[in-house]
Amino acid sequence: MVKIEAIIRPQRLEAVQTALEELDVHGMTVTEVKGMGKQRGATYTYRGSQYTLSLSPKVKIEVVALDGDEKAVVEAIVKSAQTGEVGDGKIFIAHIDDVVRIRTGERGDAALS
Amino acid sequence: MVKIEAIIRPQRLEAVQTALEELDVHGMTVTEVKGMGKQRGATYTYRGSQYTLSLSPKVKIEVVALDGDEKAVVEAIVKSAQTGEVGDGKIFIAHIDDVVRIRTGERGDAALS
Amino acid sequence: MVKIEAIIRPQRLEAVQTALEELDVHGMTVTEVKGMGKQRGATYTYRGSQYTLSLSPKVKIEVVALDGDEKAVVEAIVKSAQTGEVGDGKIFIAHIDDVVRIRTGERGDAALS
Amino acid sequence: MTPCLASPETKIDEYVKMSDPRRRGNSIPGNLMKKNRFLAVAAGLALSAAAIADTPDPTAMAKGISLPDSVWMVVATVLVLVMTPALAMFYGGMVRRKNALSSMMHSFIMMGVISIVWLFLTYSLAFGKTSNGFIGNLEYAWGHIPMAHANTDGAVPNIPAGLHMLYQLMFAIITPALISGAVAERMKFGAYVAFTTIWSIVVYAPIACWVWNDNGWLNKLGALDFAGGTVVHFASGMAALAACLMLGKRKAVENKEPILPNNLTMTLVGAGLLWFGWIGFNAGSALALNKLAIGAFVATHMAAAAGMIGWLICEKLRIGKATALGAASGLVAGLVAITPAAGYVQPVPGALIGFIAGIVCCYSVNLKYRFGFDDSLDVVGVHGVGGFLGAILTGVFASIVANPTIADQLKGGQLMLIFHQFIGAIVIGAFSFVASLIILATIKAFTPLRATEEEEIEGMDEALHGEAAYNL
Amino acid sequence: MTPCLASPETKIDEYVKMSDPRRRGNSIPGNLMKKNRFLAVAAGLALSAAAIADTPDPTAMAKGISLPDSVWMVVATVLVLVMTPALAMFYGGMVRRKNALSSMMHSFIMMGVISIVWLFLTYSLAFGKTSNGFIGNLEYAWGHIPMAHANTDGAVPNIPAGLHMLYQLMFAIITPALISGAVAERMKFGAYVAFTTIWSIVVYAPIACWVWNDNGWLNKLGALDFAGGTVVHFASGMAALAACLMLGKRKAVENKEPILPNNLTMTLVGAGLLWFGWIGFNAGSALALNKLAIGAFVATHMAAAAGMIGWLICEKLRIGKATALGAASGLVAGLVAITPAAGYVQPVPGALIGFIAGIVCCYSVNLKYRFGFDDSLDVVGVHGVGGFLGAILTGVFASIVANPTIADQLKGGQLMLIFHQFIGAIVIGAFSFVASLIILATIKAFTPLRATEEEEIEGMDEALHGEAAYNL
Amino acid sequence: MTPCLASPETKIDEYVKMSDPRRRGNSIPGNLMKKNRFLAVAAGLALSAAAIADTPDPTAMAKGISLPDSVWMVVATVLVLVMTPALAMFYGGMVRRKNALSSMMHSFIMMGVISIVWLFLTYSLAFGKTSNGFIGNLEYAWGHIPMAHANTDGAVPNIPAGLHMLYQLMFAIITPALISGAVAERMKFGAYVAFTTIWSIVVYAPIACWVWNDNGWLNKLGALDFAGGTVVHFASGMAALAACLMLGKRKAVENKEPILPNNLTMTLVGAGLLWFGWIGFNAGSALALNKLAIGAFVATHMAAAAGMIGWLICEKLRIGKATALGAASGLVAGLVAITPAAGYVQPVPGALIGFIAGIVCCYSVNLKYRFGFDDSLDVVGVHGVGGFLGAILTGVFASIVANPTIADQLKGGQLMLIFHQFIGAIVIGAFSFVASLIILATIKAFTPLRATEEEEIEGMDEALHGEAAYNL
Ligand SMILES: Nc1ncnc2c1ncn2[C@@H]1O[C@H](COP(=O)(O)OP(=O)(O)O)[C@@H](O)[C@H]1O
Ligand SMILES: Nc1ncnc2c1ncn2[C@@H]1O[C@H](COP(=O)(O)OP(=O)(O)O)[C@@H](O)[C@H]1O
Ligand SMILES: Nc1ncnc2c1ncn2[C@@H]1O[C@H](COP(=O)(O)OP(=O)(O)O)[C@@H](O)[C@H]1O
Repeated sequence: MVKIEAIIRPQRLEAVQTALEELDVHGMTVTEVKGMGKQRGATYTYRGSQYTLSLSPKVKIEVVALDGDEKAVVEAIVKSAQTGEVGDGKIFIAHIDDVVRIRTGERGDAALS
Repeated sequence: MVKIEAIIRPQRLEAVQTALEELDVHGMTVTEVKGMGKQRGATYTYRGSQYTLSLSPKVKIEVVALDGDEKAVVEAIVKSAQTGEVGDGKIFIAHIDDVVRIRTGERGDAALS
Repeated sequence: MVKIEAIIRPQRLEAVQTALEELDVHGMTVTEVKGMGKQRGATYTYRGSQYTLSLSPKVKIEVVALDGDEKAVVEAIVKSAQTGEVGDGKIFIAHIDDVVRIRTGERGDAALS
Repeated sequence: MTPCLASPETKIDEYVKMSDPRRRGNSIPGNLMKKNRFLAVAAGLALSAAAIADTPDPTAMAKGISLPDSVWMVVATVLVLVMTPALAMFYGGMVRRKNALSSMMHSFIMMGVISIVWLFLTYSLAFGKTSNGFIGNLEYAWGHIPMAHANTDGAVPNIPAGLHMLYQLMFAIITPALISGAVAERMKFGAYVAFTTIWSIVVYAPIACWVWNDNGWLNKLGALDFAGGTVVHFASGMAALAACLMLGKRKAVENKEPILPNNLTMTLVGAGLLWFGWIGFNAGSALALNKLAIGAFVATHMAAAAGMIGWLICEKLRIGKATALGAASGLVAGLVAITPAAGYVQPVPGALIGFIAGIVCCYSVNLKYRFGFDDSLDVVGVHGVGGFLGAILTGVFASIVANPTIADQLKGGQLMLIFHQFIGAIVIGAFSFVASLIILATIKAFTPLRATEEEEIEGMDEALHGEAAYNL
Repeated sequence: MTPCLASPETKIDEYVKMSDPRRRGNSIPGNLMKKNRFLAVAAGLALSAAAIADTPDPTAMAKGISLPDSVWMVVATVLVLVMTPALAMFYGGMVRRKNALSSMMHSFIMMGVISIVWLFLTYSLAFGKTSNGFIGNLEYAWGHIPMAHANTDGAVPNIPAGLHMLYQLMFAIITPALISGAVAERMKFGAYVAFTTIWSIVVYAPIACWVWNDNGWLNKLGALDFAGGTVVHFASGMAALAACLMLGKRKAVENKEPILPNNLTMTLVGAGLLWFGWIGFNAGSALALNKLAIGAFVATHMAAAAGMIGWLICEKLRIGKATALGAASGLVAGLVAITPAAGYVQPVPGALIGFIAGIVCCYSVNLKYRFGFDDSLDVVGVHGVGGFLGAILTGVFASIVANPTIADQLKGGQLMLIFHQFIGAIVIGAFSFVASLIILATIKAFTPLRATEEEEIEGMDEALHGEAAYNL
Repeated sequence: MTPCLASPETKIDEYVKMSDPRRRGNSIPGNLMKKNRFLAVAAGLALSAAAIADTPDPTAMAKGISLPDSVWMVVATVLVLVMTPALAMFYGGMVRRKNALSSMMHSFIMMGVISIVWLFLTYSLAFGKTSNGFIGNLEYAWGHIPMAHANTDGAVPNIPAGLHMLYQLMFAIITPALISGAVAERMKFGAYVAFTTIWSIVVYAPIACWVWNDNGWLNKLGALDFAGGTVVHFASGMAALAACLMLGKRKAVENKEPILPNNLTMTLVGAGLLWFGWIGFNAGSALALNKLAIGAFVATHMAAAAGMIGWLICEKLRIGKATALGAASGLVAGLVAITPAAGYVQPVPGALIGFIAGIVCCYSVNLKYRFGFDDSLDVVGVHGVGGFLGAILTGVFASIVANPTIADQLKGGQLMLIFHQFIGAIVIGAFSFVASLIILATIKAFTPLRATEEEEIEGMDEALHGEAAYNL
């Protein structure tokens, strides 16, 4: 199993969710994060002074999937999250040793189904 | 070392904390996340219209433990987080290469003790 | 590639950011988390009763870097995040299989540059 | 008519012509309006009667209504009106995030339900003529309330009955809303509305009659309650205690989980607006702009200030820190305790009452731990204890210098008055407590009082109202 | 002079000496001030004229100004003043987090821009003398407004013109601010300011003139609008509809994304403060402290209460839950519908109007889904529908018992009045709708009305104002 | 007695019987009360004296007290009362999340401490009789203040002394609270309370005496300050500057970390409520409901509106965006600058003063960067600069048409008045600045003024008060 961790723009979350559901991937975990990268952060005004933040709001999506689904999931995310502008984000893929479903105690691939 | 990452219901956090403390596991990191899965999200009412959210609030617990502790930790979490209803969450287990304690610069198993 | 995940004190975030920028590491993802460990949580007063929280606010920094950069990044974080007091946090290092840049679809080391 | 009156009459006619009072949107003959009012002001003149007979202004206040008093009471009424939203803020900020809206709804729904019940029934029960001293008749029921004349019984002759009804309504609204702090985070919304509505009819209307109706039996006994220390605060505090006992503890309290207030900035602002509104509550209870109103304003303000200081000192000594919630709680404690006393005490005793209440209530909010009931937002500790304390301290500090009309009540000396205050408070507190238990038990026979454990964990906002306070 | 008047004169002199009215910071001769005012009160006396001639107080109100009425109207004015920040809270809590400030700015900027336009121009257009019944002259333009005298046309003789100008200003401010709810989360700030400013001059000032100016043509027709049900609510509701159509739907609505209110606690508090301020809005519209003011206060309060109950019952029946936003919306719906009726109806009909409005508006907020326009915060559903409903129900329930001055309007019977109400509302609604379309189209020719898609996604706060509401 | 008076007397008796004024809860003989008040109104009548002698109402206002003025001043007092919670919101929203409560506490604690000090001491120091023009005597100290009579010195004869004390108290509360914006996010709570309390006694009471006491030396000089532009705003601005210098910069400022306001919606609402309250502040400073009150109301409202516009235009030109914080800041700047001028200028100049202040303050908030002090919430830039500017512009625009009582002050021409304004402001500002430095240095000798670096990083709320504003 792999964990596919995507950092995306908050406004693409809905689109990514839809794309994943079309793939029949129904499980995922979403976290609000802030990202630093090539993209400039927002510029805030405070009584005439301006601050440019180094961090931009992002959303992290974690999908743990069977090894065989990796490619399709990554593709679906890239497609639905892409705007073409700097700041679209990254996907990190890492190996997961085991999964447990808390409700049933199931382990391994069964826990994901 | 392994990282044990559990997605649980927010209301089970206290119970899991207690269970882990009983195991003498005192280190963990907690993140508020939102999860999509089999569970239906909350239904919100807004001036008579109703929205069903696709995401439910969850809590992510990360415990980095010695390989030998993995089994006990997972069991403790399953036991304390289980309600038996859909939405209890998942545990993901992955290998960690190294740990550093920032305060002392210690590395490896020593950094966890 | 490795993922360097550091749990640090919120107030050291700026310093760590600066230290990483000096290393020419410009990408990172930041999450607000809460940590349990040796450190005591804050004590809150509520109409004369006092609660000591078990969790303290922390910030999680994730930097995915080339294997060769690992040492420098870890050192920079330790140096800039250290106060010497209990609660400075931990760094977890784990292997990452692949990286994708959503904007371009690039993969591997190229996606990080 | 003597000749000397002819000339003024002419003047008046001229004046009235000049001040043609057609209001925007109405085209009624210019010289018909406002004359009556105007003449009422100059009512010492023999010629008034004639002039009135000639050209009555049909929208003017009746003879005997004081315009300055009426303006003041309109102001006092809106000030008390704003106290209920302020209470919603005060309470709503103190509960956990997941219960913020449900807690605020407890206050807001009272503005809806109690208003209608008051209009149709309870105003008359409380302030209608009473022969027995226990309950008023139905003369003002079903909305039969004059808007330009005083009440027929003459008890409050200087302001129109409609205004008196509204002013008293605001008290009737906030009293059951106060109780809600005790049942926050666990009571079912429907059961709450049923309980407070019945309580308002069965408990509030009678005790308001006993204490404030001209013929109320406690009124005749000689107990003093200027603005509702017992009727409002002690009664709601005792009802709160009954409700705590009937409902049991929140799960989180049983499990010793931390219960953290979601937004103390809102609680502070609510406390500030309560202070603002309380001026109308206490100074308005003079029902006129007179020495008592000003004296009550001064005493009320000083008690709030001293209550804040008292609580903060107590906190500083006990735990080493003065908290923002302590400041908010202390000022409310001061205001609660000065409520029965406001129009009877001088400024420095007023401040003293507040100061004592600040310290006492800072300790009494811990009674719930000692006695093991779960009073979510300390209604018993603040309104119950503070209300009782205020009733007694009214007996201690009431002074004929501050209020020359209480000579009778002070005839027996300060100790006798304290005794009467004690009796008055005990009777009302006991009645409210017992009646509340009975009402709650009755409702429980039909429908559960309390949300289920799952609902409690999920939070009242989502479970009962289908909403979340914040999406930040 | 007859001898019997000599002695009062002496008394007055004594009195005036005693009440030496030097205000702090000014050292003007003590016996020069306040005499005039004082004497105005005692104006029935023949001797007044002489006394005034002797020692006029240059800061006193002119003869004919009623001091109690003026105090009341100052109070009413500040109450209506606070409604615009309250509206900012009500709306600001309902939008998504990223648009909270921009939505509040829509209300606040009206307090800036409309005030200045009103002082220089629009007060005079609305309330200056009009011969044609369509638009006032420029007598009060450029800030030429007396502070101690009534308006020269005598329409409102009992309060100073400066105060009347301010009171009416508060209505002029909140009316365009109401529209902003419809365009929230997508309109450009500059375009919004341009639209509302032009609308205020081209639409609001004329219709205020038609309905409220003594010679306004709708006023003469016999349509009743006590406090602005058509001028304020129906007009803004129709302008809101025009704006929705011109602007199109928000992206999130098109994409069926959930749109969650950022802070309903703020919305609730805003609704509470609107209730508070609305007392000044409706009861103040009597422009005097008389029977009508008290009657309007009662009707207004009861309508708000019943509106809340109506909406909650409707929600409970339809979806099984009574919501906090429903309580807030229902009380506002009740207040909207009672606005034209407040001074014309008795208490129980007042409550009934609110109750009906609560139920009707609970349904009508869904019209936008049926007809496919995007009215962000339901201005059409609440102010449009509620305003129209109120106008009609005013015809149904207006009663000569509640308000003896409307005998003329009721001469033709209730049905005829309903017909007039209908005509009045339709004319104003249609004018506002069409004029709004034209104004918006004109502005669009110069500058885009709507933020870009990226700005909409980013949120108005950051994109247009460079700010974030919260950094929590 | 001439026969023509016999009949009125009978009328009065009848009237008084009808208006039997027993207040609820008190059973005093019906015909004893309210008569006095009533007769005071009709005081021109010879027969009054006799009637009063017969049946005095012991709770009525003393002869000479104006009831309409008193109602108005009660209203003005509660309006100013609400300004301090409003300031808490305004400031509390601007600081970082971790300091929200501590910043609000800075305002709230003033409502506690200053009230008590005022009652016992400082009201008398400021408004007691003064022979030297520098400080009042102790006649009103220890709470010895009449509730139904005016002050004995006759300076404010138309309202009771107790009310005057309260009204002035509200100014005394908010003035030191204003300073707190400069020390936010770093000053120790105890040191803050010590500093403001001493400042209130040593700085505020004297300068209030100099400017507002009938015999105050600056008052006699001829400088104009209608509602406290120098006493309140410039004085607090200069104290704020002193405090900034004594405290040094926040760590985050030194490290150039971004400092983001936690909740600008709260700041906006606070600004809205400040506007609301400021009507009481400025129009109430007429201390009567007269031409000056109405004029001040108009000028104040227009200045706030124009101040908002001025600041937003300035922002738009400088940085391309009009911000919500700019709107809030601009309206406050307008209100600050109009404060000394409110009762002396006509509407259009009033708006102009606000507009100029909006622009000037939009620039002056950057002075702190230029000169390197850390004024957390721009008290120097807004209240210091705005207060000084207002004092000068009062000299420029004061007009005898707006206020006929300032003929004396304008005798030397506008330039001479400007010079007096300049002197008055400089004296007060310099005194406040130097005295503040000395007070702070003295406190520093005993206890640190500033929180430790760790406390600053942790946030004042948790470190000093053991609380968190939000648990969301
Ligand atoms: N090396 C990295 N490690 C962790 N997160 C990263 C890294 N580089 C980028 N990110 C995340 O991806 C987001 C987008 O990166 P950015 O460089 O701005 O744009 P792009 O990926 O389009 O080149 C960042 O805001 C950050 O959250
Ligand atoms: N494939 C997955 N990848 C990441 N997180 C998942 C995945 N599946 C489930 N989760 C997380 O676990 C939570 C519970 O899953 P759900 O399917 O609702 O219930 P259950 O685990 O009891 O079958 C989800 O809300 C989500 O946060
Ligand atoms: N075993 C662990 N697994 C995950 N996170 C941990 C673990 N131990 C510590 N942490 C994180 O590191 C933070 C600091 O740990 P703590 O023991 O308090 O101090 P120190 O690292 O200085 O000894 C904790 O708050 C927690 O977030």
